[in-house]
Amino acid sequence: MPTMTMIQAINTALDEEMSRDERVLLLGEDVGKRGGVFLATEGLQQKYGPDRVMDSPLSEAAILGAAVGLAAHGMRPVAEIQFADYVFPGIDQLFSQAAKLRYRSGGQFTAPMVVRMPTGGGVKGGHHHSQSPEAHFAHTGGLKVVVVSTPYDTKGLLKAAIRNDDPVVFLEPKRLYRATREEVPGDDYLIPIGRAAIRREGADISLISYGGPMVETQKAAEEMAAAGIDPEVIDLRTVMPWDKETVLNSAAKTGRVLMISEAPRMASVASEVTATVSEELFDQLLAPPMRVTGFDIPYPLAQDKLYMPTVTRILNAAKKLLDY
Amino acid sequence: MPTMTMIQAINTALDEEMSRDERVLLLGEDVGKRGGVFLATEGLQQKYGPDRVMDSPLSEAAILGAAVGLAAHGMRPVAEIQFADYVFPGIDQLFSQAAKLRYRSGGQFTAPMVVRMPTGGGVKGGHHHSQSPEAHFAHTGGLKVVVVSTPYDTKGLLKAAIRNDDPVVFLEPKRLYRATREEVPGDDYLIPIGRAAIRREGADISLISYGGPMVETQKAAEEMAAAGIDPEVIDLRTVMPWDKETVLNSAAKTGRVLMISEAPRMASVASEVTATVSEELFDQLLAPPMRVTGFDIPYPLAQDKLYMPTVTRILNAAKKLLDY
Amino acid sequence: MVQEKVRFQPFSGEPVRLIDEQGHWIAGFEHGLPPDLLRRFYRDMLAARILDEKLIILIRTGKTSFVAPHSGHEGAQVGIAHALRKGHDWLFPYYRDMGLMLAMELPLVEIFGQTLGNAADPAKGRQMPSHPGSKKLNIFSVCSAIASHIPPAAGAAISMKLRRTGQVAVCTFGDGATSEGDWHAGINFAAVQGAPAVFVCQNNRYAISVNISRQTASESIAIKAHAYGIPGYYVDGMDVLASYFVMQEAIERARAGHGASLVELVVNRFGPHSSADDDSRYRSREELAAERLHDPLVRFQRFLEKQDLWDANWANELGLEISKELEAALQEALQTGEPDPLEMFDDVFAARPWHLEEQRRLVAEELR
Amino acid sequence: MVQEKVRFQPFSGEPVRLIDEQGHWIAGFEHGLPPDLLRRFYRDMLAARILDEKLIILIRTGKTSFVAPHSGHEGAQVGIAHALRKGHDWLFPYYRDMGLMLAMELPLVEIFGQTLGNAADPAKGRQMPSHPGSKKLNIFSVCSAIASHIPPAAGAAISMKLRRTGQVAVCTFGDGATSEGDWHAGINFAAVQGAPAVFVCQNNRYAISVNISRQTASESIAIKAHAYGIPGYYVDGMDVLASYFVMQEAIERARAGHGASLVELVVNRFGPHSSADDDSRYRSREELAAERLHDPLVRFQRFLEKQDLWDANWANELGLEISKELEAALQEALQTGEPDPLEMFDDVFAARPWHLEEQRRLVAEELR
Ligand SMILES: Cc1ncc(C[n+]2csc(CCOP(=O)(O)OP(=O)(O)O)c2C)c(N)n1
Ligand SMILES: Cc1ncc(C[n+]2csc(CCOP(=O)(O)OP(=O)(O)O)c2C)c(N)n1
Ligand SMILES: [Mg+2]
Ligand SMILES: [Mg+2]
Repeated sequence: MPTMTMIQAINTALDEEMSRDERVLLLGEDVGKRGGVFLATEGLQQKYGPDRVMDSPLSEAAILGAAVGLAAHGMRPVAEIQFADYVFPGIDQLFSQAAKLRYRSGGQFTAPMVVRMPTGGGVKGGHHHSQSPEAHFAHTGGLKVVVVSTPYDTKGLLKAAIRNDDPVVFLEPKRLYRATREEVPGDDYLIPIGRAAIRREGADISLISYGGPMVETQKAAEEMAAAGIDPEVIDLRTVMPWDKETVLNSAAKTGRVLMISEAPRMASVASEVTATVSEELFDQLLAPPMRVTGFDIPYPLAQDKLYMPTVTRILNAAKKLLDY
Repeated sequence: MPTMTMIQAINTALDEEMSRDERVLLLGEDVGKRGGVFLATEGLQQKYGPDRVMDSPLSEAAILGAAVGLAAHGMRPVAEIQFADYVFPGIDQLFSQAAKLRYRSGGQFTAPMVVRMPTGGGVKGGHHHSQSPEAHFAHTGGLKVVVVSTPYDTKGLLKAAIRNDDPVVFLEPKRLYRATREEVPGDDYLIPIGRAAIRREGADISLISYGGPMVETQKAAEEMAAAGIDPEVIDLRTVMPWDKETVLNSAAKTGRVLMISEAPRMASVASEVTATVSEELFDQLLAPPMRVTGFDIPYPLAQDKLYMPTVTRILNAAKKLLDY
Repeated sequence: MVQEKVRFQPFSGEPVRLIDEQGHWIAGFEHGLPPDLLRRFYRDMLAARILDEKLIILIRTGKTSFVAPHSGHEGAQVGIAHALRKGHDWLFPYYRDMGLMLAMELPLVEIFGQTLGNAADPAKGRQMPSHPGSKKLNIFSVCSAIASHIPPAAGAAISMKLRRTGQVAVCTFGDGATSEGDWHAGINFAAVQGAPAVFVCQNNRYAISVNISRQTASESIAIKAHAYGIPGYYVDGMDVLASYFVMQEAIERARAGHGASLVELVVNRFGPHSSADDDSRYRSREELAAERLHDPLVRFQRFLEKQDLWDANWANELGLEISKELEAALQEALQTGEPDPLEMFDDVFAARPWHLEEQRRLVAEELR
Repeated sequence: MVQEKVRFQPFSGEPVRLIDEQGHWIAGFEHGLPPDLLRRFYRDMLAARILDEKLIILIRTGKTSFVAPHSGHEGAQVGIAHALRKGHDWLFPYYRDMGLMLAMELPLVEIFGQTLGNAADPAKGRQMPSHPGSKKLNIFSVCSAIASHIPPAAGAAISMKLRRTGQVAVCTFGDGATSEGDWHAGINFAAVQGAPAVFVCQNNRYAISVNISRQTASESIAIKAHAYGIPGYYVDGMDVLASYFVMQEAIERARAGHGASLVELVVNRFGPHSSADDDSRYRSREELAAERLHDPLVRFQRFLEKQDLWDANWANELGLEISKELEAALQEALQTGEPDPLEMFDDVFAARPWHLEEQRRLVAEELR
């Protein structure tokens, strides 16, 4: 079986879907000859031509809005926003158009589109190449939100997103693009949107995360395991709708929940998960669900690493929970 | 002492601040002769002229971005977004420019500006005249977020916002604009940003809310009181930074927290508050902090009232908490 | 119909006008339109006017909550409707287009259902009145957010081009809309892709209270087309035939593969911005009275009269017939019930995820 | 300096050029510039070129993480810097303006401090390299989000007008930026307010890999000014004196109360988009080699030679002197330490609220 990086998994998924369904089309800044600034679309314009791999003008509103129109008219557009931080000049197209089209037309029109965005920190990108905006999408009814963390999942989830009949925001932690390789089957498999993955079964504490910080979370889990603690590790993979069942099952088992995310803390997906765990499982908890998150500040270049949940910070929080 | 509606309190606060400080300037769509679509700025262009009460072109990016430039250059702009729902075409100016200007310049440049927006449902406005977007702002480091609920507070908080050295998003529940009158002193008073108000002291349960649903929350509290329950009612007033101290003190006292908001539930301010209460006060709680919120759907015209937390829904949730 | 020749020059200093105020045909070509079609134009304009009045009555009687009157825009809207291929081309309208909807033959029951927000509304009462849409007729559901439909129109036009469907995307909006960033971004994308789109400004010189002089310093809206390398047509939108012929040329030009264009139809808003507006605050009654003297219906009536296609009896009867038809549709729409409250959780996604099931259950319990 | 007369016509078919490729002065007026100033222009262009090379070395040696080379833009950038009143007018630059910063006399230690992101950076290492700013010099801190600084520039210009400060807001950006909605919205607002702003496009015909032919179908960037009712000047930005004189006229026009304008300086990007880019993927080496033959420094050198203001020795010495100066500043900047990690919680607000105190404490504990 071939091994792949996440960026290769993306490229492969796009390639397979484009050859499977000629309605699938890519658009975005520099997706053509350049193959995208991270090379996610490398070689695809050569293969499918400039009409199906379309360099857009430098406007996120144009990209996202055109994707809505393309989708409503019957295409299956996959839009690339060069960095998730740059979705904001065009976010109204997601919020006012994509998210509400099916609803406002009573189901007459739909916008089956995927919006791929490199997300998160760790690549010395400063304020505008490091943010994790998933909460904005999760808070907006009508959008589905995926955040991937492994090459295998990435291929299966991206293909599922493209075939999904709803608009899907697909967040790719850019620091993971080339971080690891893993075996990725060459065949046509899908991973369902809305289903978490249990990365490690354990009994003492539930470490719940998604995207970039899965790395630190799994490292922390290993260190804990080495120290005789038995953590369960859950990767949400989809943050909207997130997999409450898997999370609550785990929380009921361990009684201790630590939610880890690199997005800012206030009104975040992490807040949602811990608030829900408390609300629904209060009696079965041995300690309060806690959060390790990014900070409520613009992302500082100089503290590119310190901004994100470090292994130490995760371990410290886990210790608090275990000692509770 | 004069009695005023909320809209009059806004008009008075703007008038007083404009006459106190000639750097204060208003801009937005229809704020001039029309006096704003809700008449918040009525009479002010006549009084201060079209340069200080400026009709902008129909572009929220132009309004918000120009406010950043005006503020950085030394003015004290108060921008009006005609409905909070329409902030999204210009939200990047708040997120990329206003929220990050002080930070990215190392404190060299600042954006002391206020962005007023009518918010929330209840006026038969459908998708785009009903939304409550405070979570988006609260999630963005560098913005302060106020949501008012009484005429008295509105005057004091708006004046404080205008004098604040940071960008303040000032949300005005439009269904409260003319809902009630109350005594509003003619003098120059300020209400500090970041401080909640205890609307009713009580011992059995903490009902925490802000903005529009303060109405239903207080009605529910009255019904509960009539039934022999003693609720404490807290109005957050500022949701970023929210007054954790007041909330935790109340929660510690009553052991039961019900958070009420009309914004969508997922990754909301309500999630933040209950997540924090659980996290910090777990041992002292008699029941899990619960939420009554808006739904994660586009705001439907036909269910204009049912979308928002009804008194029944609040009472049902409170009962669950009290019976826990 | 493929264009034999180009009749109109873009960027004209004076607006294109084919009928003068007195009703004379002043164009350099024969209109060649059959009497039936001319009378149909008049009928649609008259129906639009009557619809407007009817909607205002529905407001007064508390049966609906909002209307954005289109009186003064009838010539423009009827011209647009007849220039495109109904049900084939796509229309991306805005909220002041109820006259256009009528001329597009959107079923009257749907028009009233949407206005009443009840079960006769294909959109299940979810949107404000004046926000219609129809998949069957390729009318993209109106979105309140000004100019937000421009990039989707560009996207649909790109799809039409890529798939060679022979369709055109026609997108309407007001003068205020031209200041939004999305307006710029959308037209630019359509233009650079050579996509078959026609962007149509109904320039009534007001955005609620804001006069065009505060909206933009450009000489016209049409001239903004220079920014996109596409033709910009400056047209008297109070002249239904000027609107019709220029729109037709722009649409067929797009269909023939020559790309996008911008059409400015200069019109007048005879009423307030909407039922929620008090325009006396910002627009003098004198100005308005003077403007109302130039009525698109009257001008076209004079034109028809000169060709013996109009007389008062015919017009009166036509008016009565239209009123009856509208009334019948209104009554039919009124019969249908309120939408089921629990429908509010449908159509958010293709299927309801767990959290919407939960939220739906909560409301269901509350309603029991 | 108040303009005596208007020298340049907007919307010219050919770009304004004052010096031809061979270095001849081909304008219809005398330049009247003193030799010192001419040599200063050359010095600044040369320094900009050397700075670029130095920044690339800092990338290669791992001392910095990013640079957006400005080689090919020197004529434009030096022209802009000398046309405005430094420290009085406000500049809203973008990330490819390090040459402009140098010509604006931003202290070299700050330039390198910002590049290194260390304690010599007035912005405390918070932003990517090539994102300078200076309150003292009225240089608005660069923001990565393309075109997001256009509306703030409009706002500042409106403030200047309202308060009659006699200042002008000069705002620079690339050709790609013109497609963003904020670009449109900001210029439109400045124009309708008659605000003293000059919007300057450094059109290098690429936005990363996207050629201008995929960016817009308009004939030029300058022509887009029609959309705002302001003059649009189309200029050869490889000609430092054309850049300088046109900018000066636009700036003084704004200062004199005649409102905003758009200036397009057509330049060339001699390098990749940035240190993260591999431009061979999308730009043929032949195209680039051909472009590089038209070097703004060489053209200006020829001009100076003809006036006996340039010889190889002088230029060599000048180069050495600049290199030394830059090296000294770099060393000074390198001396300063890393920014204190806990500073990351400062300057979010005027004062730290409780949640940032908590988050700061968490990091402080972790670092102990
Ligand atoms: C993005 C956005 N901002 C503000 C509004 C509020 N609003 C509704 S209509 C309107 C004026 C529109 O004027 P114009 O485009 O000229 O169209 P007209 O109503 O004159 O036909 C405004 C400001 C809105 N609907 N959307
Ligand atoms: C809003 C936004 N979208 C995308 C980007 C990513 N990006 C950075 S530079 C660039 C190209 C800019 O091209 P241009 O405006 O022509 O300036 P140049 O780099 O050629 O000087 C892009 C797409 C960004 N910085 N901001
Ligand atoms: Mg208008
Ligand atoms: Mg460029």
